[in-house]
Amino acid sequence: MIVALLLLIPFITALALMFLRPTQQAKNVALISTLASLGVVLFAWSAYTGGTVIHYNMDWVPAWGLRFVMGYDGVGLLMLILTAVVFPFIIAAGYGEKLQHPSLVNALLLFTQTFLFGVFLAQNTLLFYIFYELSLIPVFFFLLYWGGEHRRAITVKFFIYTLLGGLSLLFGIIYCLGQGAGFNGDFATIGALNFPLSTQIWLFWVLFLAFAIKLPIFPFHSWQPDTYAMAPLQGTMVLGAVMLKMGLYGIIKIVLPIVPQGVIHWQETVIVLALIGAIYGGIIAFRQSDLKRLIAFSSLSHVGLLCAGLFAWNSYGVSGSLYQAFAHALLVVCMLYISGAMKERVGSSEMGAMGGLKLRTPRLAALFLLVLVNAVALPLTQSFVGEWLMFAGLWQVNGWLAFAAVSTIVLGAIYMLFAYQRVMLGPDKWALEMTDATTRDHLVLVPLIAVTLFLGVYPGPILDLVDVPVQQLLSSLSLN
Amino acid sequence: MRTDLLAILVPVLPLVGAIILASLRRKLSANVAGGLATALIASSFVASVVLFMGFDASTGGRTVHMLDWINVGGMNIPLALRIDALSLTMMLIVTGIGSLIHLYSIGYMHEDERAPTFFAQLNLFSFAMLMLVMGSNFLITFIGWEGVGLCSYLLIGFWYKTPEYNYAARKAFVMNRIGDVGMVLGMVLLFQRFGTLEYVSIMDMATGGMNDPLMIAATLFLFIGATGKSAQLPLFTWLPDAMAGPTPVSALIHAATMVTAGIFLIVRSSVLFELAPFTKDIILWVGTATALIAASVGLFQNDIKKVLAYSTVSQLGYMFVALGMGAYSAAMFHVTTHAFFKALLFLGAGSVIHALGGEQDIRKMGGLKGRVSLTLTPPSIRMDGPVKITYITFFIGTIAISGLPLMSSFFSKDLIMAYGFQHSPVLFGLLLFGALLTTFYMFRLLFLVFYGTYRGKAHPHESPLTMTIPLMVLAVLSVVGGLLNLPHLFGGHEPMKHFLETAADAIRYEHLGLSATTEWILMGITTVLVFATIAMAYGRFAKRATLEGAEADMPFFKRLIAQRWRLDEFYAALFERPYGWISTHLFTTVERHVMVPVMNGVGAAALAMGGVVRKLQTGNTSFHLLAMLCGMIVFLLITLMSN
Amino acid sequence: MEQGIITAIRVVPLEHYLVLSFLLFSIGVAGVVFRRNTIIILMCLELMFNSVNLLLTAFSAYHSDPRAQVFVFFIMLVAAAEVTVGLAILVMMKRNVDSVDVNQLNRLKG
Amino acid sequence: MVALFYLFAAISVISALIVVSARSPINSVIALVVCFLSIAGHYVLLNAQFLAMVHIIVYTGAIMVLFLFVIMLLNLNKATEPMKSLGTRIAAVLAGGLFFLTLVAAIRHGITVAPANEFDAGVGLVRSVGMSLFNEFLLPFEVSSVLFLSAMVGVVMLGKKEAVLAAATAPVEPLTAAELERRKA
Amino acid sequence: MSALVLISVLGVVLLYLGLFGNRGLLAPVGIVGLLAAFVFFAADWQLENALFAGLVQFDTYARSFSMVLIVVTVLLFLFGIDYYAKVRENVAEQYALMLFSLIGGLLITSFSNLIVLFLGIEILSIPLYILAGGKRDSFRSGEAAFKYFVQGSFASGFLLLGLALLYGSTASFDLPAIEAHAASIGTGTDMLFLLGLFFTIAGVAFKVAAVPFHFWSPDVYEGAPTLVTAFMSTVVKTAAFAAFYRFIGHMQLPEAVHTMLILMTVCTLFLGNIVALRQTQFKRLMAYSSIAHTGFLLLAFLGFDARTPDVLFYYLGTYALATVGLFIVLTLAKRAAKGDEHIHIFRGLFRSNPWLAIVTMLLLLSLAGIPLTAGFVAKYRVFVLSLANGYLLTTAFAVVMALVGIYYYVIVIREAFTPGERGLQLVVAPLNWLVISLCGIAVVALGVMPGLLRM
Repeated sequence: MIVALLLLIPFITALALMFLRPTQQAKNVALISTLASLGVVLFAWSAYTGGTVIHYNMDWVPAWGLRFVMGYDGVGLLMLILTAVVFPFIIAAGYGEKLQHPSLVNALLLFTQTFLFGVFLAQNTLLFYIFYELSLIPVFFFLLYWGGEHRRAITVKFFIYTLLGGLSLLFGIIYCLGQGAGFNGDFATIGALNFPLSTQIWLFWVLFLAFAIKLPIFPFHSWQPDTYAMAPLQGTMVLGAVMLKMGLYGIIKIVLPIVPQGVIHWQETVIVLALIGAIYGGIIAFRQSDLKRLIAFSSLSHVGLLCAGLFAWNSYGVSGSLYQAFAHALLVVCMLYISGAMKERVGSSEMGAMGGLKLRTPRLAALFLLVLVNAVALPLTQSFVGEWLMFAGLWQVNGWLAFAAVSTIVLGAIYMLFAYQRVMLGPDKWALEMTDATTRDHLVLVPLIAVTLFLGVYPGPILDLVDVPVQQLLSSLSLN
Repeated sequence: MRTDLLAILVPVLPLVGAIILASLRRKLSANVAGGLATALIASSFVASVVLFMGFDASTGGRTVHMLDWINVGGMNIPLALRIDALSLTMMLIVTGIGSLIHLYSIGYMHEDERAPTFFAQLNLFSFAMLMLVMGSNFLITFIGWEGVGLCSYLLIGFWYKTPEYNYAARKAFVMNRIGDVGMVLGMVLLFQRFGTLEYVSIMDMATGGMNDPLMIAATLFLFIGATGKSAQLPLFTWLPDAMAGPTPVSALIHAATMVTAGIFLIVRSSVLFELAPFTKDIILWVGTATALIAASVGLFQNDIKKVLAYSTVSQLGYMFVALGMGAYSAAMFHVTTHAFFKALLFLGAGSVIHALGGEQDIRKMGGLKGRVSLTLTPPSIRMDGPVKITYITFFIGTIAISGLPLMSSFFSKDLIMAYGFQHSPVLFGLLLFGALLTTFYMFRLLFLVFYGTYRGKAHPHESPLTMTIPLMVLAVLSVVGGLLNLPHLFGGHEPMKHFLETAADAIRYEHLGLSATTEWILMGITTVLVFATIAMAYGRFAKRATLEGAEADMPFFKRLIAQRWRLDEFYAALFERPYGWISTHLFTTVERHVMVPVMNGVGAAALAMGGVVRKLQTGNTSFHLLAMLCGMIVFLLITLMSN
Repeated sequence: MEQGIITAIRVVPLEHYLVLSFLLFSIGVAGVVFRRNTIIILMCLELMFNSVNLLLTAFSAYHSDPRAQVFVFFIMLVAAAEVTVGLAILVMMKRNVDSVDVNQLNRLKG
Repeated sequence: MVALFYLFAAISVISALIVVSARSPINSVIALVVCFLSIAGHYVLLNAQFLAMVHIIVYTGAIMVLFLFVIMLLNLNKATEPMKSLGTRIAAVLAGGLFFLTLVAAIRHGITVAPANEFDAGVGLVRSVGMSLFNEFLLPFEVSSVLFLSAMVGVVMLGKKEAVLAAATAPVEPLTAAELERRKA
Repeated sequence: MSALVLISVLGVVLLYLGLFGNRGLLAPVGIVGLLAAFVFFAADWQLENALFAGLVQFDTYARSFSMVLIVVTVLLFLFGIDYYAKVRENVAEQYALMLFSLIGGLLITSFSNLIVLFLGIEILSIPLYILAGGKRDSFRSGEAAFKYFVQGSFASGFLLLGLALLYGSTASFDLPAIEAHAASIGTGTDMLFLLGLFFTIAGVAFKVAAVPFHFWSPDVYEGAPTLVTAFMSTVVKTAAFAAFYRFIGHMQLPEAVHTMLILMTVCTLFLGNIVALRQTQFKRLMAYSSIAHTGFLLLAFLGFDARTPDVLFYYLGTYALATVGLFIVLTLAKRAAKGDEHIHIFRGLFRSNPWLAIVTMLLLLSLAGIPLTAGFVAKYRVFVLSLANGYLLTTAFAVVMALVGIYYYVIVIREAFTPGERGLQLVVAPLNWLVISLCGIAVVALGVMPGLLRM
């Protein structure tokens, strides 16, 4: 029931929006739909007692390893919660955007949500892949139709680049399915695969490439800044907050179980790459003049850290990475929302056009500050918990890597504070008339910030959710 | 249970204040906000005092568990507070001096329209600082550690319209963050080693070989954290710039409390440092260097707050010297007395600035004390200067910091110098030299501000009572603060040391082994030289109406010192500008000309290939036939070959 | 009478016929490729077909199997039909561009 | 026998070469006829009398006449073909030669095929071929009617004078006033 | 068999109808006749019968492909109603020629004797030579016809050579005998047989437009009338592949031929996809895309196992559906753009005809192989097949090429979904709308429930 609801609520709403085109009410309808999904997810959470909950277990085309198995475990539930929590705010962010055809915009967003739910619910590799690819389609159109400058080229670039990974993943999955060995495509039977190390070494990259691009980690990131900067606000939110988490989820659910030895073999390489990305993004973000591009590079930096933490493959690293994934989703939405709010007022997301806005919009400045506190991972915010766990995890792998990882907290402080200064502080250069934070701004930002702070003080609920699955994951790793 | 509740209340009260004030900041008047903030922090103070009164030092302390914080996969880090001698000492300082400074701020900030925000941040700072000192494990301390950094950032940049202030704020935060890297790594390392971050557990478990590399690394990391927060070399340059904030902030954060966090941390984990003598040596020499360099810079500063800032850095250096010698209680003692007199000096400076309508350049001050006359019936000092309370209290502060006999610093700093002598006479010499420099620049400041003739334009006026009361209280404390740890020499029995012993084991082992005679001699030398220095300063500055010329006219070495050893410029050239350059060029060169083109290049290459291969399709039938034939021949040959 | 007929295949090795056919086929192929006059190209195509016919007949005789000759018969039919169509297209081409040069037809390319 | 084979082979090869190299289409046609005749000779040598007959009738009789007819009809009998560039020609000849060489090389070591049946002198005669054709290969025989039908349809379709063109070139009758009115309406 | 007769007669009937000027009846009669033929095929489903002394064999394989061929032809006839609405002459001939060509297709899907294969291919091709030149007033159409003819005959020559050599080596035209011979050779060498196989494959490869025998296809696709192009890229391709597989599917191929097939696959994949990147004319793009799909289908050929025919069947069937739909859309857009074929003509399609744009998107996504469309399933199954047979690197290469393929399809989708400066107003006849929608829905339905289309 839960699975069906999660897939059907957004899907049917999206179809209705697409065909009925209730232009005036589109945003409200979409918002209600996402809230309903959120309710369902929260219910699922409250009812969750551990283990893997399988709701559907049907054959689709069993001969090809495609079975309709839907369910979730702790990690999946975390991702579902993340998706469900973030989407109402993404929809709400749309109230400020004056995009044409709001019903289509919201329909596409809801389609995306459907497919994202699908990704996190799928318990079959091929099913996962199908949803994984499908989630791209609505985003593709969203970017194509409502994107900014150079959207045509950038969208296609993004699409192709992501699909490169997707196809590589597909190749890997097919290869695995071809092994026989009791693997019928379900996550539950992945354990039956037992590749020799020599195979795992190359198969790792085949599988990992998809997620490396999705996340993205250095050097597969170069689609990302342009896409983030060009995409309409909500599109960037979807990309940054949820879609890249598919990468983490995929690594945990597919790469690790299939090629555990490969993962260990390449562990340090990936961590190094991820950290290079984290530092690289952090440094570049400093001198970005466009707020959205800055967020893009900051996201690159954060994600590098996420990936590095994950690849520590110990309970702290993985839990921290997952926790941070949640934090990052909320953070990205907040950051982007603020950039959108500033753009709404200033007319551009160029920071050169801002400055001294705190004088005009003190409330917004205060909210920005609270978001910033989370962005630089001060303790008692959600990010800190995640980062701390990741640092602890990375140290167990290698002290130098941990050092590199920790050094990103400096970079983060540098670019975030500089950005805050350029946007909010200083003399009121442009003397623009503008309104302070509106009710909508508060309705979006305050709950998100509240969640961020609450989970910073009391991370228990989320950590408990991932603790057991992560332990299982790691025990399977050590078995190999 | 009551104790637990009280303990929790201590940090929570200011937090509540911060939240209330922040949310109602537009509705409250400056005075109401200030009153509320002061009341809350004062309540914390009261609670701390109650806790202190009810504290039985012999139990060693108790841990107040609030809730589980990070609890995953074998890592269990609770949100818990530790009440013991060390934290109580710090709590009293933080809440006590904090209360006074809050009170002072009511007067100081009453004209500022964003006063409620100011008080909210001040309260938030108090909360963070209390978390820092009360945390039962490293990570809780780190909450406060980062929290005070944030508040420091906010308060330095309080007047956000001035870009320089924002820059200073950022600089402070970033430099702190650089230290935090060390702090985090140290914590990670300790966690890795001990599987917990609880102070008590770690200190219990930390035994074993001296100079264990792991322990050296951990302590060095912690020390790096401390250098950031406590403004030691090489990370001290943010502190003078931090004077951009309102003066109460400078007093509270950048003199009395936050900057001592590093010392607190090291005392907290003194057991670990005892196991790593190598680290201690480093601390010692870093502290000495900082003390001297900062003191030297203080000689030539013309901004009243900058002088005090360098003095703070220098004094912090002394504390680190103490730590480096394992004289933890001496360090804490100096922390305490320093909190008194440095807060006093800053507040006094603030009072002067307030009196002069914001003027901070001592070259535009002078003669503020007016004429002082003593009347015998009734015995009183009468002055006709405009800021007499300020003057008197500032004067007290100055003699306190200079270590004139029986003043608080006389006991605390001399204790450190005595330890220094015990360590090596050279060190004593250096420390003494630093102390004399301190005396010199402090009296220079005093003389230039209050003596001579007035060189400014504004009309000075005395500050309101809310400002002067804290001055007076602090003045008294500065004078009598020495009693807290009165040495045996003067008939005391070092109560503070014995109190702190219960919290930090390492203090038990520190022992000043000098004979009484040696101590007397040292004290005598110091005192004589200090008076001589004062006389020199008097001679040079008391009567002067004008100062030496511009820096450019100074001889090289002097100019170098006056320009703060050009450290800021050095850092700018070595780090800041290259960082900006790297950032720009990573983007414009690496990202734009390598990463993106490489990615696009693959596509472009495919397209180009398409363009080339496309040429095969000439549209000429003969050619197509020929190509088909050739293709077939090639295939045929390959087929035949592979057969 | 029938018994008296001596067929070439008994005296001439099959390889000779193979080589001859290949030679004729190759000449036809070369002609198709390098001539520009469409009508000659058509003729060269016929040459290719005929070389195959010859080859088939040789095989037929070699294997003493009439079926290959049936095939040759069909090839002739097809060749006839093809030539007809080819010539019709040629006529159309001549009408369109007033030339039978294959190189005149090169608008479709790339 | 062998001499005859070589004779016919020489004739066919030489005439084939003339076909591809002659500048005038008429010469090509005549060479081709010669070539076909020599191939018919081979057929006779191979005891395929029926084929030889059909070959002469179909090729020499029908197809070549068709060629000649088209050449005359379209007046193509001028050696107007501009020579292709030397490179192309060399490439083509080389390709053809290479092709031949490859084939010959492939069978250089001889072929290992054994005759499938005992020698039967009646194989190439009308009776044997006819039996095979109308028994075993009835379907292809029938189906080739479709082939011819489509060829016919095609030739009619492609060769027919264009109606559209004819309409366009037909003299235009001046429109009557009434017609003009009707069109406007 | 009765279906073959029926279709032949149907062709003649249509010719007569044309003669008597009943243009309106042409397509309906043709469709009814084809449906009847379809029923004939369906009626003896699962019946294995060899006919005419084993010359043809209407087994499940042949029947399935025949039915697909007929269905696609029906769709094209439905499209033809609108397509030929404005054409005044030779309509009946063109319908009839398509039917004749179809007969060739049916023959080669069921051949069991090389003579039938050859005749079938010729019957398939000769009407197409004519059809390609169907627009007599168009220079391009004539050029297409000519090029197709010359290159087609050239390839026929090689095919014949191959068949002759095969006969020489095996003394038989029967497929089973040849397969037996191939099996008896094993790893030994029989040069005649090898050459025969090579040239036969080359001849068939010409029909499926595999590199290097592909040169005709872009030019002919572009020059021929759109309906004919659609016919070529669906019916002809399907039939040719069916024949191709029938020919070598059960044969134990010498290793050398395998090498050649791999080489051909790689070249075809590469050239088709890479050159398609640079195409801006939609029909030409489709031509190269067709070459690219040939590559994928060849990939399925590499490893033969029990699944191959089904995979081919599914792939070709869904490919035909998507292609038919797209060519109809192209015709409509081309009409609105006054003959322009540049992909720009799709711009603004979503604005003016949202449904059409969505269906176009689905069809293109299917060709690109995006999940939940039939094209994905098709490609997926091909990859599974080739990987299962151990062609790791070749498959990897194909995957990369699939990505390249996605690019050029996506470019077209992008055009359709970019707001156009001028509103492209397509006039969609209800029947066309129906066919396109049918294709679109079928493509998705088959993608979701792949089991619907199987042999």
